[in-house]
Amino acid sequence: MVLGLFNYWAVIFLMMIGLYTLIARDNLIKKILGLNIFQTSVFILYITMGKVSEGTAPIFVKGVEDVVYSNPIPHVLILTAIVVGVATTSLGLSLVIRIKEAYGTIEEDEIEDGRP
Amino acid sequence: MDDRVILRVGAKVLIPFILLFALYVQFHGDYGPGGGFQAGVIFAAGFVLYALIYGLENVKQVLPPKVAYTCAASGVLLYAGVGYLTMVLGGDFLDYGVLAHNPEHGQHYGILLVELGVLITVFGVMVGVFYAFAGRGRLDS
Amino acid sequence: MTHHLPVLLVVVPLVAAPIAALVNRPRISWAVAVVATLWTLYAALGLLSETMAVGAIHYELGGWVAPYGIEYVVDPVNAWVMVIVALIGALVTPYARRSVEHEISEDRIPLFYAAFILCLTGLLGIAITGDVFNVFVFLEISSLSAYALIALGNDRRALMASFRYLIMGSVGATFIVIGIGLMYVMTGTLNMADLANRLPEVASSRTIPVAFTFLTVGITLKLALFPLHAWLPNAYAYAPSAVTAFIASTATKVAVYLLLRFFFTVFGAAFSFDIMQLDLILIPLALIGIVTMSLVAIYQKNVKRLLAYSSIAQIGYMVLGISLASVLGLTAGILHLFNHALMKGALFMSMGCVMYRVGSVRLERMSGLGRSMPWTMAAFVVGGLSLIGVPLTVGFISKWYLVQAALEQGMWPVACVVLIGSLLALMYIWKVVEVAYFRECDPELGISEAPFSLLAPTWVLVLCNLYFGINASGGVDIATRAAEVLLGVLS
Amino acid sequence: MVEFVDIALLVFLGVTGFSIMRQKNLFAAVMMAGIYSLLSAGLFVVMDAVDVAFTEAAVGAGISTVLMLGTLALVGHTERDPKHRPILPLFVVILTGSVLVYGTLDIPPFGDASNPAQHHVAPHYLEESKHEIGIPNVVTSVLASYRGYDTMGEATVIFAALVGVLLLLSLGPKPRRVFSNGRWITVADDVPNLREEDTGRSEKGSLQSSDEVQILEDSNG
Repeated sequence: MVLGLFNYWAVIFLMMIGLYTLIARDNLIKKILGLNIFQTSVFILYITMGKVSEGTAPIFVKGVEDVVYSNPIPHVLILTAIVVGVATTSLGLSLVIRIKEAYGTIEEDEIEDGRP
Repeated sequence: MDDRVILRVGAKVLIPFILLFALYVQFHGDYGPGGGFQAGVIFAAGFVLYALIYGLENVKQVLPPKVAYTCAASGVLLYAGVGYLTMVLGGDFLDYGVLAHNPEHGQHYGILLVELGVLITVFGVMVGVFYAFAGRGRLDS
Repeated sequence: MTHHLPVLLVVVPLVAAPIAALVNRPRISWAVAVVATLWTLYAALGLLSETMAVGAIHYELGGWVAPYGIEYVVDPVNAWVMVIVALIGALVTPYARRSVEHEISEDRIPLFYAAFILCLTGLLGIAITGDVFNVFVFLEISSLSAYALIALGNDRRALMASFRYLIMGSVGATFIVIGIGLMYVMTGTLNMADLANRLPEVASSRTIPVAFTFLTVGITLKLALFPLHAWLPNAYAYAPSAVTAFIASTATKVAVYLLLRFFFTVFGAAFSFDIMQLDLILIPLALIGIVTMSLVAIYQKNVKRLLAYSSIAQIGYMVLGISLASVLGLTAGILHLFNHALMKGALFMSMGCVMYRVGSVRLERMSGLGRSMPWTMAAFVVGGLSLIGVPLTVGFISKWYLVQAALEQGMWPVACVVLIGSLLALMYIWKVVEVAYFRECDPELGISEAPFSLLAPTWVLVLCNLYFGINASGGVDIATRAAEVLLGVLS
Repeated sequence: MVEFVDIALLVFLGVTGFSIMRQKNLFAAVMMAGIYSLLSAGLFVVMDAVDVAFTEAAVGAGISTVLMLGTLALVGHTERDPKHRPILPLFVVILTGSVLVYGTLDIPPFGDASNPAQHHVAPHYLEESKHEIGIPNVVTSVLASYRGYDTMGEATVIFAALVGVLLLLSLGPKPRRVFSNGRWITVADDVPNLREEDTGRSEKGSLQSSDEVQILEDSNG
């Protein structure tokens, strides 16, 4: 296998881009974009775990036997996680709209009075 | 509005096929990629496209928000209802095997029903969320 | 029926939520919520008594055997947590009717109850499941509805608090997902009992400690343990009163339960504390949290915020008990789960009464309330005494066990910090008492006592504080049993 | 060949992610995020997760992007320059990343068929689902039957999201400030703007009786 752990490390790099955008940016939309990148990269991490080389998608085809299938469990988990992700995104975006209406800005450091 | 003839005609042609494709994805989910969730999103996309081209008010006449919300709630109820039904028929919660004499057939029925529940919920939620976002910030809504 | 009790505990409220949304009438939605919460209380008590009698109860969802399907497992630990959640839910719902009518616009009320029931469903689902990915799904059900509920607060700061909670909560949940993934790739299973069997083989690898770290960080984000608590104070302070009362006494408790479950059942005490040496990190964090957060609480002018900081300090006590990793320490931690829910529930509910009549919970607006709202403030005082840990209240019981557990291991400085925490609690509770009882109120405001439907649930909790403080043996028995189950002393 | 596609997609993903982080124009950033989703969908196909790819393309590049654009229309689409140097975030991210890299050192290499994840529960699904359920798509079998309870939870999660979005956007008092014809208009309100900013005034009329003292205290509390 040429790739070895390269796939994992590339995915970790992607995750960290998302996490960094989420923590470091003040703009609330940017934070949600960062969260999306972070979550999508975790999805890639899971799917990477389930890949079997020379494998194929886990769908049986009549008359085709003796094939190696990739692991279906990570696929199922990630289908669920994608739905959860879009649910979080839509709720977060509606909060951003309400914050803009209430404060007139979506830059976190301009929204001073929310700070502890 | 008249300068968007291509968009309007194009959408009119496309939308039926989008909805049809959604149903294909739904019912072909047992044999290929697809299933309730993807079908629900695509079905909702048909209505979103309609709203983008013909305006929010028009699509609300075709599909009132109340109907979308009802879909979202009843999909969850349908899914859980299958679980209750299997319990009444003597199985564990969501044990589709008891839905028919042959457990394998029971599994087929069960999966068909719950996928339908997911489709209805996802469709209702996606359209409902779109209405909420598109309707905000308009003085007239 | 009894066979299906574990799943019915969760799916009855799960179905009640869409029904409450569909009927779309404030009173009827409320009634649906009352029925659902009473049912969960009945079911949770039933499960607790059954599991105390016969041991662990397993329920296979979809009829698939354990590692292939999802299973529910009830043992004294999670039955205890579910009783806490259901009890608070069953008391907050009747309380919510007038409080919510007052604080939330009428067209929102039906969906408010839908979100409220969903939050309850999610918390119960986390507690009962024996499958790690199922934990994540129900965690998100409870979190998403909690974000929405918090954002309904009347102050615009509630929106920002909710958004912060959403970001922090989602990062926490994603960390948990990473941890689950790393465990899965090394073992090939998602079932907790199965994981517990298969993890020791691979525990020496470098992957499992990392999975453990991510799970711990993710859960501590959710439970707001001291340096990761930033989302909590404003979320509790600006949420609607009923929501604060519910979430403050349940959500963090369920997160603490998750910590217990992962540390002791999935990874095992030997791995968590001997190999990972978790106590070296958690005990100092808990101690610093107890002292600093209590100090911050003293300087708060908004009483709900004050109580929120006190909650972070109290979470320190629970984590402290867990980190001692002895039967006595765990008993103290598990007891404090219940006791803290009772006291914080009573305190936040009395603040809801103040909010109802005064329209604010800022300290300077509360002068003289001891005379104009005697029952409300009396409830606050008893809850406060319990928080301080005065004998004859539940707070005393958990502190007593905690100090004993610390002394048992010769950690007398830890015991000292616990006592200092009590002193600090005395100071911040006294601040409120002083304003309410020893300052004149403005008679022109014409503040009267809160209505009965708010006072009754509050006082039920207050009486629980006293009852379980005087007659502690029942609770202590269950907590000891739960601690023994977690440590594997008793199977 | 597959490895080549895999590496290329990962590189593209890295570049896209990096430019989303740097991009100050939120409109562009959202479009890039759509591209990010499409690229990851491509990667999912390469790694045999066709169902996941389908969903990611429909959700990430479809619904999410539509919602993001709808939001941008309401909140504006430029990001202000950051004021502070992000040293702490950088530290947190580097720490988290290195812990994860350390954790991967003992993970079975990519595509390894002897990976324990491929051996315990998964073979049961791949071998038995033919007889137990009889549906060719194993992902559907697992999703709807073996782990059907998770899927019910998933349906409940998005239902909860709808409840939340409706509570926040569709119901409740009318917004005090709305975006109309390309600009923000403050809808007529008897309370002056400054005052409502500082009191955190209630949306419901009944709690309006906050006096001036509280306003000052509140803002530094």
